[in-house]
Amino acid sequence: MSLALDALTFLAVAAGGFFFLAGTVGLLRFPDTLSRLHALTKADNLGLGLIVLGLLFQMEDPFAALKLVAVWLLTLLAGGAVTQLIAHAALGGRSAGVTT
Amino acid sequence: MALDAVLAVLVVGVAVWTVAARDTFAAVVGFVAFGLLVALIWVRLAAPDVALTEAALGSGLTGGLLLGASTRLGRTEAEATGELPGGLLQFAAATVSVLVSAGLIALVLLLPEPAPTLAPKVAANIAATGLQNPVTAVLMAYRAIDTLLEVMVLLLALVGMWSLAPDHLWGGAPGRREPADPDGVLTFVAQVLLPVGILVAIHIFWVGSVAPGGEFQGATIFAAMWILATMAGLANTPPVMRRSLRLLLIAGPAVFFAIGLAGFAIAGAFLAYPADYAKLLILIIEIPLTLSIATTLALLVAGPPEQEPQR
Amino acid sequence: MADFLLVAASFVLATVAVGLVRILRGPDKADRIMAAQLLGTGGIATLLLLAQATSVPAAVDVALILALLAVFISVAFVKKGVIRSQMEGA
Amino acid sequence: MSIAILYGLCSAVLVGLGLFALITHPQPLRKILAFNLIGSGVFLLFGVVAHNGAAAGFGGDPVPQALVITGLVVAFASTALAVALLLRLFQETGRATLQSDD
Amino acid sequence: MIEPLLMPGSATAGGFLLVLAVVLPVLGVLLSLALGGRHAERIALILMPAGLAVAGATTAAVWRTRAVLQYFVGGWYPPLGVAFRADGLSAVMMLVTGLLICGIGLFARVQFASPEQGEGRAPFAFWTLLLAIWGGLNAVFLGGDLFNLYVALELLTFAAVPLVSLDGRAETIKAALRYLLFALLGSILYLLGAVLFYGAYGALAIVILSGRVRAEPVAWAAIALMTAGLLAKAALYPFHLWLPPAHAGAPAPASAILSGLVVKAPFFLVVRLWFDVMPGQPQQAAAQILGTLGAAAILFGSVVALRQARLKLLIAYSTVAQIGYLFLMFPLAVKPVTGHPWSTFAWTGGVVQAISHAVAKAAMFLAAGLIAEALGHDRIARLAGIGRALPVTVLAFGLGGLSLMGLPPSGGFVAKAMLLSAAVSEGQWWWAVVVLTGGLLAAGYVFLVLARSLADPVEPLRLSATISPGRQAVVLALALCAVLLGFVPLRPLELLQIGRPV
Repeated sequence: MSLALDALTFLAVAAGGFFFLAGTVGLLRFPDTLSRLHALTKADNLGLGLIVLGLLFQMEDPFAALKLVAVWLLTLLAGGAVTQLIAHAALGGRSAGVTT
Repeated sequence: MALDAVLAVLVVGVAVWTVAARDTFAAVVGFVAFGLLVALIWVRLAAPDVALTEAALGSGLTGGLLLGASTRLGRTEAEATGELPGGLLQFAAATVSVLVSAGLIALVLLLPEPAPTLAPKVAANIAATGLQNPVTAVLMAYRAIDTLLEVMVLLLALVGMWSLAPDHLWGGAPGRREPADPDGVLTFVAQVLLPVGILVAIHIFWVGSVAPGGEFQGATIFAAMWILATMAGLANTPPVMRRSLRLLLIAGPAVFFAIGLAGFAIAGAFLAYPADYAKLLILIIEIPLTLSIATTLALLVAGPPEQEPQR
Repeated sequence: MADFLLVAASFVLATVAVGLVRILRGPDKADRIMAAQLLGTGGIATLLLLAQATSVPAAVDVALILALLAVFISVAFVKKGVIRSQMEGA
Repeated sequence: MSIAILYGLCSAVLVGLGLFALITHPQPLRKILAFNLIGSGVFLLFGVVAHNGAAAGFGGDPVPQALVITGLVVAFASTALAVALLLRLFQETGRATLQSDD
Repeated sequence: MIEPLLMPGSATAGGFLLVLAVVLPVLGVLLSLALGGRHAERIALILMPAGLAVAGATTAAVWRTRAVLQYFVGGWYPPLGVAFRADGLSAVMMLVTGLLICGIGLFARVQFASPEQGEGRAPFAFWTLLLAIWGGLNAVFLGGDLFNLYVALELLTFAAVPLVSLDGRAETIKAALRYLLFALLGSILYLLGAVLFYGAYGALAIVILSGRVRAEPVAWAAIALMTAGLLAKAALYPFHLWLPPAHAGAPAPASAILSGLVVKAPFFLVVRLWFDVMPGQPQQAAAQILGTLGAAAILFGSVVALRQARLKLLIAYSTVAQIGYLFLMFPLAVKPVTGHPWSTFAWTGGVVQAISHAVAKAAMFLAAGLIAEALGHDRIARLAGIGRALPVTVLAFGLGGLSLMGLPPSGGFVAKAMLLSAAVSEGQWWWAVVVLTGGLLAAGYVFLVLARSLADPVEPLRLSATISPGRQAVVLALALCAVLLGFVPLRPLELLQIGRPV
């Protein structure tokens, strides 16, 4: 049983790591702010989610598991809302000509 | 160990970037990243209490404060770059810094093995404090006087900051009144985050007696949530002359002093707790102390009064 | 398992380190904040992995605080930035 | 190399870097940043000392760890006061520099 | 085997006085903050006699028992707990501080009178910060733990810096910021030294360290870093850059506190470090460096003071010079082989210089404040006639100047005579030359001011404000104290020796 759980953890965490890598590559390669923003938030939130999922298989205490999920949800919420805010600021700032 | 090597290189790299960046804003962003990495180091050094403080205060609140300052200073920062010191001074500064670093490296390698430690003494006496978290025991019992004076330092910084207000603004509210966000995104973020943040703050504060956490970490999160509310335009900072604000500021240290002085009578020394009631008394101190520290920290970020007082 | 999680933590951190080059390149303030955010998410992932790998449950609390304050920082950036552009536009 | 020594080296480098920045940067805000870097270096040294002193079932000596928490709070207060002074100076003069005008 | 650490009532008789000395002013700060308005001033005025009484009682207790008063806060013994200790030196410094705070407080009542209604910014800040400075100074004088002393130093910094910019002019804000940056660098270097001590010897308590510290690189580095940090805070040449604008820009009562008392706290800690933490170590070479910096401060500060156009800047540069004298005690008092350094003339001379300069400089800054208030400016070139308008104030300035010059009878004379004879008898005659030259230069700038003040004005002097006799009396009383220190017989100087490590 625990071997199966370990295998699941292994898979999920490895996949999470891959998405982090993808996010970084996107950040470096994409040409403009908005598409970088897109790549970044999608990829690293997914990466973190997979890592959290992987770790959930190892949790014994339900409260600790809840906390892990909370961390992920918080990051998700923050990422989503902040992306919108930054996009807003990036566009608004550019039209006012102060961002660069 | 591979992790530590990456972490060490990263921390030094980000620090170099913070020093070398031409743009002040970029340097501040670098500093926020730096704080985050330092929090990781504290976890590696088996100091989770410090990691919590660094994440909340050293990186978070300080970062927010510096970001605000750098945007307000704006272009004047670039202007001051014209005043770069001469090559001779740069060379002298570099020499001094390298010497200090080299000296410290030598001293780190010279530190005695096995290291002297007070850990056994802390462990042997912790029962008398009723606490299980040794760091909290040091802060609230063995070295309570440091903590008490430190809270006074925070309050004094606030008095000093307020004293910078122009006379006609004295009594007004600190900082600028932020308008509500027209698009509602910010309002939404703040409204969702506030209850979560307060819950986390209470959790971090509450576990402090048995696990890493405590009043400073909890208070910092409270303060951050307060500032978030003001930034989103959900609330204004209270005017500095408001009596309830003043009472909130002094409540923590006042209770601390009261119980400390009562220690003369009930436990034979200033800031001593009778063994049976130690845990309860410390809790009675910590609750108002957390609120006072949170208020002080939030107001320290808000700055001196900048709004016209209402007469 | 602990060893694997530790390796994963190192990998995520190293990946994020490469992303930090973004801060160095700029040129936009938003880019810099994004890089800091990437570091934030990566740091949180590293902390969660560490918490399990080295049995330091408090590291999860550190991650929780980082997640909270990352939003705080970003809002500070956006808010101050917006206010400023509005003022200069006016 | 133990992790204590590794981070000890880090701390030494941070102090030196911060010192250099504090002396050479003309902008006060950069000096305030530099002060925070030095502070981090010094606190890290406390952490190294604490880590070396692990005993009695604790992962580190709790006394220096507690001192760092106090130090972090004081450093924050210092930063806040310095920033407030700087912003006031900027409001009054429109410039943010420590150079004397005369 | 672990020795018991929790011992209720673990203090020498009268130890609670030490707690009161720190707690009373700090409680006053809390009350002022809570009540605000006129109450800040009232609380300060009520606490002044109380605090002075505590300082007096502490001094009496030390003198009576001929022993160090101790208090273990919370009943926890060092190294785990924090101890307050009062030896003769602490007691004397506390007493002088109490007297000066009372004098300056009485003087400041007019300048920082609270408004009838509501709360005035400057009065509220001044009275609150005054109490905070008092608490911070007492905590520095009584601290027996290096980290607790760090917190005390920060308390002092945060109370002192805002005093500089109390009038809100841009140049004083700039001076305050520069002061803060120097002070912060100083604190962080001090802290770096403290952690090295802890890392090497596992304790922060001075009593324990003095038994464990050995002559080895880590101890030297720690003490060098801490000393460097404290020098930045004490404004010893070449770290003096922040001092003149800060001390000259502050309102007169604040200048008096800053110049008279606040810069003495870091000096006091250097003395603690060198003579209590590391007694009997061969530090002659390092001591010579401190002495050289002191000598440079004396010559540089005095010469620059001579060339100042404004009275308050002149006095501030004179502080730079007088701080130099304090550090002449190190090459003379630190002796590796013969005798106990603490028993030498030089050590006592240095301490007496700290005390007499505190009193004299406070009187001079307050006098300068009155002159500036009466004239509406403090240009030395336009002082003519002020001697006739404010004779008592100018007399007070002159009496304070007497002490700076080191002329008999004055506290400054006693101090400089002790340093002089120590220099001569130890064969380090060059310090004697510096002491004498500094005295001559001081005479130069004091007489410059006096001559201008006593000259006949070209046109009749028009005062922009009238000065009450009461305030002039306070200034004169302080100046007389500075002179009277010269009449103190040698016996009370024994008080200073109580509790020195043997």
